[in-house]
Formats: sequence, structure tokens, C-alpha cells
Amino acid sequence: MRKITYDQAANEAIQEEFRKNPRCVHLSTDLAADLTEEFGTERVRVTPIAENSFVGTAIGLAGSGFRAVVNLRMATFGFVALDQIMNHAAKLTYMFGGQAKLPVLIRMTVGAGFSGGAQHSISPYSMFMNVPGLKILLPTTPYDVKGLLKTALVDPNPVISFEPFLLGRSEGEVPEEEYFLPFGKAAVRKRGSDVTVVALGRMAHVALEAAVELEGKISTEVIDPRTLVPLDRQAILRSVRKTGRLVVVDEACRTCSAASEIVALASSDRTTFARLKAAPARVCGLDVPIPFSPPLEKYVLPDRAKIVKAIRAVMRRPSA
Amino acid sequence: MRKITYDQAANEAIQEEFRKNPRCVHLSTDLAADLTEEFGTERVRVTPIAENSFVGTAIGLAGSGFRAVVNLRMATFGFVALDQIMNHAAKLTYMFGGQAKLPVLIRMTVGAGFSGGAQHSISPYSMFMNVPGLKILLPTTPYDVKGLLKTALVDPNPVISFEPFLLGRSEGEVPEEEYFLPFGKAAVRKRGSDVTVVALGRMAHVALEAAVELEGKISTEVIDPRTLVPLDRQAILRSVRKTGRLVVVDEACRTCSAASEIVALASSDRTTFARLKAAPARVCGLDVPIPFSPPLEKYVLPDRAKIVKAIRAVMRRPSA
Amino acid sequence: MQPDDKVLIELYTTMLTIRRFEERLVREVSAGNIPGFVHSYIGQEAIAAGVCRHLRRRDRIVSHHRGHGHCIAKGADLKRMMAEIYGKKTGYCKGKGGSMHIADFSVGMLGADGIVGAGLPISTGAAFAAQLEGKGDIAAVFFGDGACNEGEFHEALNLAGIWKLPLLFVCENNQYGVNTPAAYAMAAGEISRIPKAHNIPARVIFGNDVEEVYRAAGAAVAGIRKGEGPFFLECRTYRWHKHFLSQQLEDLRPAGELEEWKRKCPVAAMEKKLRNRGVLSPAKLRAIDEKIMRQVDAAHDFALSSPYPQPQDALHDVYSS
Amino acid sequence: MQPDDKVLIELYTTMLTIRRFEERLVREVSAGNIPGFVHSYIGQEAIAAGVCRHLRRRDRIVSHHRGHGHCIAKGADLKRMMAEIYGKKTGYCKGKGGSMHIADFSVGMLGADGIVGAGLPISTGAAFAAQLEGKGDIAAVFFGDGACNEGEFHEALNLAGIWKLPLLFVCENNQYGVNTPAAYAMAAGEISRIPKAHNIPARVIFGNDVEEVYRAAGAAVAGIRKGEGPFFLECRTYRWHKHFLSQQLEDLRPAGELEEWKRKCPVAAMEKKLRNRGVLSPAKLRAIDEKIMRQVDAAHDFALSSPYPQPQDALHDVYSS
Ligand SMILES: Cc1ncc(C[n+]2csc(CCOP(=O)(O)OP(=O)(O)O)c2C)c(N)n1
Ligand SMILES: Cc1ncc(C[n+]2csc(CCOP(=O)(O)OP(=O)(O)O)c2C)c(N)n1
Ligand SMILES: [Mg+2]
Ligand SMILES: [Mg+2]
Repeated sequence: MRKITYDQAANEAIQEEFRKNPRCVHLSTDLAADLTEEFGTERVRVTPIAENSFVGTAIGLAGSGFRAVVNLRMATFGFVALDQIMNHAAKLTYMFGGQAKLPVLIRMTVGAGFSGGAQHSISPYSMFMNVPGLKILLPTTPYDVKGLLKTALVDPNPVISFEPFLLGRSEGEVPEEEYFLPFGKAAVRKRGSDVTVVALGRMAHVALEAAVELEGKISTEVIDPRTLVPLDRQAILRSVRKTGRLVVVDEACRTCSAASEIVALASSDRTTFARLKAAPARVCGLDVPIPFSPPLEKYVLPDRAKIVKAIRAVMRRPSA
Repeated sequence: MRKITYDQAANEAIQEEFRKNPRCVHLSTDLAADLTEEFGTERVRVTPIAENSFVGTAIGLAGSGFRAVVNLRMATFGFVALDQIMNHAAKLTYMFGGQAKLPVLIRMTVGAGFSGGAQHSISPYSMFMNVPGLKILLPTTPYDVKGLLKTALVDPNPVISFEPFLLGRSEGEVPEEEYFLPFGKAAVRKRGSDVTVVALGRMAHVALEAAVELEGKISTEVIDPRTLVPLDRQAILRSVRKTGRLVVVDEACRTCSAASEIVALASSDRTTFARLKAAPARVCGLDVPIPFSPPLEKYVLPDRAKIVKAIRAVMRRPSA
Repeated sequence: MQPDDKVLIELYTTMLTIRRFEERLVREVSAGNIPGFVHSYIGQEAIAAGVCRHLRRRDRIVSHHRGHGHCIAKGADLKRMMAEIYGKKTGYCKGKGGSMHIADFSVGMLGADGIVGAGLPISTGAAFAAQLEGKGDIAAVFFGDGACNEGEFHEALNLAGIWKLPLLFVCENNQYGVNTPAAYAMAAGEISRIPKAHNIPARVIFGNDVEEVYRAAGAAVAGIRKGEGPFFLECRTYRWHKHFLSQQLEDLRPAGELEEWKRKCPVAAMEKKLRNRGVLSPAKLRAIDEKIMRQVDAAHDFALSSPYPQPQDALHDVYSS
Repeated sequence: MQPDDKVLIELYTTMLTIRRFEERLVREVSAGNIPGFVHSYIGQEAIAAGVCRHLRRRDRIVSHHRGHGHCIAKGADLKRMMAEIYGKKTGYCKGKGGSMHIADFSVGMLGADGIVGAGLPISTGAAFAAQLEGKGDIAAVFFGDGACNEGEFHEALNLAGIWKLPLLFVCENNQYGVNTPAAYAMAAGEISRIPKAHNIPARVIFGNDVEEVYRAAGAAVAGIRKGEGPFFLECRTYRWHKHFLSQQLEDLRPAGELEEWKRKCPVAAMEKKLRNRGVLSPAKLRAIDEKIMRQVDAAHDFALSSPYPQPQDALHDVYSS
């Protein structure tokens, strides 16, 4: 099968849906060159640097029968738009008793590991998960990003796609034929029987490396949820019930992270809890703003060695 | 001892510290009448409705050697200021390698239960907990709010005080003498041996009622963390190790809530995990925007009956 | 564009409907019968009436926290409005929104909103949609003087300006945001200086004279439909009640100001004109009022007799399907 | 306020220091020696130099993502700057900030920032502090043309206006935000229309002529110190490099534009003037350049030979104590 990059795959999803649906509109600071060329400057608008209002514009478009795609670029630029995303995109459909469909797709990159400094190196998905009304994607391969964005582009709801910055130029197989991936369906990246590793975003790849490294010694099941809302709770619970051990890997800061949610999910489920053989563990970014200097940044982020160590630790029985 | 309201107690803290420290400045939309009268319009500034910029102004003041208090009123109004709070107040000290102290106190009300509708009825503290660099208060009594704000007003860091809207007019004993309460020190509202209930914000009161209702049948320990960052992890773990059972009550939406964090904390601690007799439970707001209509709102929020039910459920052994 | 008699009567009827509806709410809120925050539109009726008279059903409006007047003027049903304000299942939002989030998409009323200024960029989206559709439809956005200090105001003006959006900005300058005077909160002095700086034409009008609002809005809407881009109307007015009806905060506006503005009541002024010009006799006026009162009563009865939603209905409408 | 020879030489020296520092960074970034995002100030040196020459140490400035020039002009140490850009322990931020978050509070440089527009309200706070202290100090804020489309720009102007803050707004209009032309992104056409609408006096100047910047900033700063409130300077200029040095995105600015602006090089123009007016001989000019080159080399050596922070240092400075 042909191989293309993550960013190309994402772009293809948008192009295909824009071809089918003339009511799709694209908003971003700076040019989306391929899109403009094909779809023209009416539908593909360059915006001033004014995120709160162009996200608001997308909401107004969606409430008026259009479908809007907003590319915020880096997640940190979206912080000036959180009122429109959290107070409006997430809530209007509900507040208005279902009168308004709001098909808005908001894309932004996340993650650290490129010396971007504290503001540009963030993975803030958990705060959006605490706001009901949004669907939340965290695609980790070219195949997934295309299939999930395709689905997002026919979904009648606000969808946020968090796209790990460092994966943008990673390559992977993507079929030529059209396909859609369902939301709420995790991918099992590797089957295993000793321990379940749920790994988010770029960490799905790093966790897989860790699992391969341990092969022969520890049989690790690696789950990539792919979408955080809806979250494939059943896939996670099923796996943990089988293995009895859980490690969650997430480069976001640990406190109140998506990893915390997944640990809470597994431990508060009675059946799963009863099968737990060890305390679930989180391997996350440390609770500090991400520092610029490479040795500092490396220290605060999860990596293969830390994941391996955590897997080894949960394989021991609880101490006390 | 004299009794005063929660709001009066908070006000006293500010007045006392403004008397001592002439470099304290207050910013809020609309008049803080008592403050203006005593401290004048130079230091007590009414702002236009422009939250992102008056929070930014507070940061600039703090970075220039002043201490700023910002009253955002309801937490939802702060969503237009999240860039300044999360990208700036939380991170500048770190990004600048400790060059800048940023003593900014940001106050806002939280909570639901007054038919405020989806935007005005929020409890968004978990999203701030995921951003390192902020200290976070959630005071639940007049005594606590005064003592914690006093401490906030001598702390050299950005502090957010989340003040439950419905507690503003609740009364409680507050000494005349000056006192400060330390951050990171939970209050045990009731001692017990069967189950630990960690209850946040207004739910601390409701959980206490539930515990009293169960008295004689189930011995419930009720813990009110009072500050979420720093969180008194030791007090929570100590209690759960003793009781072996944990129920966390939080009116915020459940997914990625502070309750999720507390469940994850207890279950991922090896010693505590080993002593757990039942799966920890969360009693939270349902994952929907808070609806306006009273019967709907009642349905989605935790209340005494739901807490009692959850406590009873964890007293049974895990099923599977 | 001078309104003819028929239009005058319609404008008057709309204003009086808003007035009577809002008066009823004042009574019910004081009696403790309505939960939540209710922001009264009394005193500002001429703006909603005069502007919306020029709008087609397909034109879209975006409102703010003080949104009942816009709803009524755009053609929403009093019954379903009242039911919503009471949190009933038969309300526009099935009880999920209440007064502050009232909306009727079927008449192009895209909703009241609880966040000051946030409707402005939503309206640029609605106007953008109209522009893309190319049928000569437009959007209008209502907002207060206080909202003009939020950054989104500036951003929305700029977007409307660079894209020449078919958008009518209607600033309801009632001179205060809660207790803060616009004169204090705004360096510009005159709000209309700001749109003008963005090259958006602007006019300041007396917002309590429905004929003036009608004429100014008519000219503005005609230009916008022709593709001339956005227009800005600043309407000077005054709110009669506290910021919201059940508010505990003191009303700190200067003594006497309210009385002075009550003398400039938009409804009474219009009634007087209609009577003096002989457009409507006292009997006819009384008949209109009685009819409106019956409608308001019927709306109220409808609301009271409607069921609350089922508790589990709270779980629906988080997502559309 | 015409600069005398001594001042002219200082202005030139500051500009050339920025230029040589930035040229070194261009080389090191291309060689892959510097991690992260580095935004070059080359082409805009006259603005930082001309404005900061009027500022006292106690005056505070707030910068943006393109912040090296402001740092140098406000008197920061090249060694600690270079060390920071390399992520070394000896850097201003102990390696935690890097180029985009460089700061030196000891000289009143309150930091570069990665969020477009966000420095504006921080600067209103710094100016508010100066006002409260009442010692005649002021604040200055640097920002690009793109930042003027963010709502915070409008909000900061308004705050400065209503409170008459001692704040100098310095807009570095290099005509693009990344690849988006200001002429497209801004309905106002002229940025200075916006502050004027807020009743803030504004002037448009040629930002590549350091004498012009010096004179205009001098008059503005004098007025601000006297308590006349904020002033707005729009400086027309051009960025020579890509938006940030290692950027993959194509530079879409029209062909020829850069060459045209290179002919308006602020440093070369000043050098020529100094030579033509006989202020500095070619030999003296060479000596200045050589001295600066030695300083830049020394800064670079210092950075290279400085240790990285210890990994565990990452845990410090989350909070102050
Ligand atoms: C972002 C935000 N900040 C503050 C508030 C609280 N608030 C609600 S209405 C209001 C005053 C608005 O004034 P204006 O825009 O003039 O409208 P008016 O109430 O006068 O009609 C305020 C401060 C809010 N709802 N949203
Ligand atoms: C809020 C926000 N949106 C977008 C960005 C990405 N970004 C960084 S610099 C920049 C262009 C800024 O243009 P301008 O203000 O003119 O400054 P210049 O780079 O031209 O000096 C953009 C879009 C950002 N950093 N912050
Ligand atoms: Mg007003
Ligand atoms: Mg620029």
C-alpha cells in the first residue's frame, strides 16, 4: 500500500470531504495553499490572528447550516478561544434543547519534545474532556488521522482533533480507497496477556517500542484509544480484566490528566477492580511547565525507559 | 464566637491584607464598594468587561512588584481570560527561570444548583489542576475562606480561589483575631472507620449530611481537601488505608474531574491499593452541560441520597 | 424610509407585546415563581422592534443575555418562550436553556447568550453563511455598551470589515454594564468611533424612538443587502430594571436618571404619536393592549400547565445525531 | 529632540550589536546547533534601539516572540542571552525559556512571549505599577501588526486610555504576520486609526530610520512621563528572514519586496550617515564592529562552554518561595 505522511493524510480527508460537500468552509491564520487552490478563497478563508472570533465565526456558520473546519495550528494558540470552544461550541446544542446542530471541526497540534518551551509544548486534552458536548480525537497514525477526520467531517457535532506535532511528518500506509473510522473504537496495537498499556498520542508509538523491548519477558497489550470522547471504555476494561495490570502513558502533565481518568475508570469498575493484580500506574509528564532546554525536557517527559520501568514495576505484586 | 457569612469572611481577609500592604491592588468589573471606600479608587479599580486584559494587567502588576487581586465573579466569565491564566500566570515564573514572582490572587465562584444554566453553572477546577504553576483553593466555610485567602495574600505565587456560589451567604464561626490557614492541609470534617468520603466544595456539606444520616450503620470519614493544589495527598491516603474504601464527591462533570484524580491517586498508590476493600467510587455531576430546568438540574447533580447510595454500595464487597 | 400607518401599528404592537411580556415576568420573578437569572428588556423595546421589522425570516439574529425582546420581535411564539423561561418541556429549549439561553432557530433567532460579547463573532459566522448563500440575506447582532470593551467586539468588527460581511451591528447603549457607566469604561467616549476606525460606517440614534430606529435600520439593511458590507447602529437607551430582576446588588445608577428616562418611554411615546396623529383611537389602542394581555396570559397559562421535562431528559441533546 | 553625536554612536552600536548577534544565530540555527523556534529581529533593529535609548533602567518593557533586539537594547547581557538561547544553566532563565521566553527583569525587560498579543495587557499592568509608584517611570510594549487583530490589543488600548497609563505602545509593523499581509488582515487600513479611536494619540513613522524613531519616541516618552497618558507609535519596517529561522513553510511574501527593503537597511543607512557626516571614520566604524564581533564571539563561547542544567533542575521554579 502507498505510504504518505500524517499531515498529508489529514489533508486528504479534508480535500475529499470538501469535494463532496460544498457547504464546507475552512478557516485558519495563513494560507492552506492546496485547499485554496482547489476550493477558492470564498470557502477557504485566511483569518486575522483572532482565534476567539474565528472559532466563534465557525460556530455561527455551523448554526446557519454550514460545516466549518478551523485549523488553530498549535493548541496553545487556542487558549484565547477557549470561551468559544467550551462555553459555546460544547454547550449551545444542549442549551438550545437540540435546535442547533454544530458541525465544527477544530484541529490543533499537541505534544512536546521539540524544545518549544512551556507555552508551545502542551497536551491539554483532559480539560476538554471535562466539558461535555465535544467529541475528541487523538489520532496517532496517517491511517487513523485520515479515517477519523473523514468521520468528523460528516458528524453533526463539534469535534476537536488533537494532532501530535511530532507525528506530522511520520509516514504510514493509507489506502487509496475512501474509508471512515468510527469514533469510540480503540486500536489494540499489540496483543498481550500480562499487562495492559493504554498509551495516548505520540506515546502510543513509544509504548509499543517499550512493549517490543520487553517481548519474551513480559507480554504487553498496547491499546491506543484513538478517540478520547467517546472513549472506548469497554476495550480498556476488557483488556485490564484479562491482564489484571494497567499502565497508562500520556505525555500531558499527570494531575487531572486523561491518564488519571483512565486509571479511575478501571479502578472504579467493580468487575475490573476485582481482577486487578497490582496498583495501576501512570507514566506522564511531570507536573511542571515543559522546559526549553533539551536535558530538562527529556527529564520531564515519558520515554521508552520510563515506560519499561513502570511495566516492570506493576509486574511485581503490590508491596504492602 | 461571632458568626459571619462566607462572603463577609472573604472580604475581611482582603481588607486586613490591604491595610497591611499598600502594594495590594484590586481589579474587578463593577464596584467593590467597601474596598473602594477604605482604599480608594487608585488601588481598587473598576475594570471594563475585558477579563483577559485585566487578568493580564494583574500579571503585569505582579511582575512589577505589586500584588494583585482579581475578582472574576463567576468562573464562566474567566473563560475569555484562560490564556492569561494558563499560558501566563501559571508559566511565566518557570519560563523565566524564577526571575519573576507573580503574586496574583484570582477569585471566582463555582458550582451549580441555582438554575443558572449551562454556562453559569460550572465547576472547572480540574482543568486548572492540569496546568502546573497555579495554587488552587476550594474553601467551603467562612472560617476556611478567610484563613486561606489570608495565606493567599502573602503567597508569592498565582493563586486561584474557587468559591462555591451557593455558599456565599452561608454563616459560620470566624474568630476576631487574625489567623492564616496553610495550603495543602485537608480538614477531616468527621472521623470514621468504614469508608472515606472525600468531598469537594459545596459537596463537603452535603457529604457530611449523608455521613450523619448513616451514623450508627456506617462509620464514614469525611475529608474536605480545602486546597486542590497543593493537595493533601497524605491525609487522603492515610484515611483510605485505614478504611479501605473511598467515595469521592464532586459536583463537576465526572470525566477528567478532580474526583478522577483522587481516585487515581488512591488506586495507584501501592500501599493504599493493597488495603482497598472495594472499588473506589465517584459521585459527580453527570457528563452533560448543566440544564436550567430544576428537575433536570437536580437529576444531574450529586445530592445526599446519591452519596448515601454510593457509600452503601462500596460497603458491599466487589461483585466479580 | 418613513413607516406607513400599518407599519407603525405593527411596530407599536411589537413593542407593547414585549412590554407586557416583560411586565408579567417582573411580577412572576418577584413572587419567586421563576428560577434563575432574568434580564428585563423593559425600556429598550424600540430597538428590537425597529430593527427586526426589516428582517426576513431567513435573516438571522444573534442576541445577548437580555434577549426576550429580540425573540419576540423576530417572531417567536410567546407560549414557547414563557414555557422555556419556566423550564418546561414545551419551551423552545425543552427547559434546558431558560431565559438566558432562549432561542428559536426556526425564525432565525440563534439564541441569547450568557457571555458578554460572545455573540459578536457568532454573528460574523451567521453573516458569512448569508454571504456564501448569496440570496441577499443578512445577519444582525444585538449587544450592549459593556460588550464593546471585550476584545471580541474589535475582532468581530475587523472580520466583518475585511470580508465585507452582510452584518448589522446593533449596539444597545443603555449606558451601563451592571453599575459601571460606559462613560467610565470606554476610552473612545463615543462607541461609534470604534467601528469607524475599522472603516465600518456607523450612526448614533435615539434608541427610544421606534420611528427613528426603523428609518435608520431600514437604510442600513438596504445597504447591507445590496452588498455594501457591515453597518453599525448605536442606539442610545436605558434599562428600567435592575441588571437582572432578582439581583441583590444595589442599583448604583444616579438618582433621577431612571425617572428622566421613564419620561422617554418608547412605548408611551409611540402610543401618544399614534393617538395624536389619529392613526389609532383610544378604543383601538385599548383593544390592541387587551389582545396582547390575553396572549401573554395564554402564554403564561400554557407555561404553567405544561409539564416539566422528565429528569432523564437531561441526558439528551448533549450531541446531535 | 535631535540625537547628538554621542547618542548617534550609541544608537548605531546598539543596532549593530543586535545585527551581529542575530547573524550569528542565523548561522548557528542553520547548522542545527540551536533547538526550538528562533525568530530573527534582523531588519527591525532601529525600533528597539531608538525607543529603548529613552528608557531608564526602572522603566519596564514587554516584548514578543521576536524579542532579542528589545533585550539587547534594554541593556541585557549578551552572554546570558546566548546561554539562554542554547538552553544552558547560565542563561537568563536557566535554560527553561529559550529564545521565545527570554527575559531580564534586572534591566526591566519583562520577557518575550509566545502568544501573539498577550504582552499587551501585561504591559498595561507594568504601566499601572509605574503610575502607582508615581516616580515618573513608564512602560513600553512592543508588538507586531498581526497582534493588532487580537482582541487584547483593543482591550489594552482601552485600559491604557481610561486610566491614562504611562505606556508607550510600539507597533512594529513589518507588514506581515507569518505570510498574511496586514493589508489583508486589517479592516482599518492604517493601524493608527485604532488607538486614535480610543483617544490615544498616535504617529506613524519610518521604523528603519533610527533617528526618526529616536525623535518620535523621545517626544512620546517625554509626554508620557509628564502624565499625559499613553502614546502609540506605529513603526513601518520589514523582517528579513523567514517567520522563524528553521521554518519549513514557504515564505510567500512577494518577490522583490525583500530586496527593496534590504536597500533600506537600518544599520547600513545609519553607518552611511555617520560616515558621511564625519561622525565616525571608516577605521572607527571597523573598530566598533570588531568590538561587537568579539562580544558576540565571547557570548557564544560562554554559551558553548556553559553547562546544561541538571535534569532535576526541571523541578524547580514552578513556584516562587
Ligand atoms: C465575559 C463576561 N463577563 C462578565 C459577565 C457578567 N455580566 C453579565 S451582563 C454584564 C453587563 C453587560 O453590560 P452590557 O453589555 O452593557 O449589557 P446590558 O446588561 O447593559 O444590557 C456583565 C458584566 C458575563 N456575563 N460575561
Ligand atoms: C494567539 C496566537 N496565535 C497564533 C500564533 C502563531 N504565531 C506566532 S507569531 C505569528 C505572527 C505574528 O505576526 P506579528 O504580530 O505581525 O509579528 P511578526 O512575527 O511579524 O514580528 C503567529 C500567527 C501565536 N503565537 N499566538
Ligand atoms: Mg449596557
Ligand atoms: Mg508582523
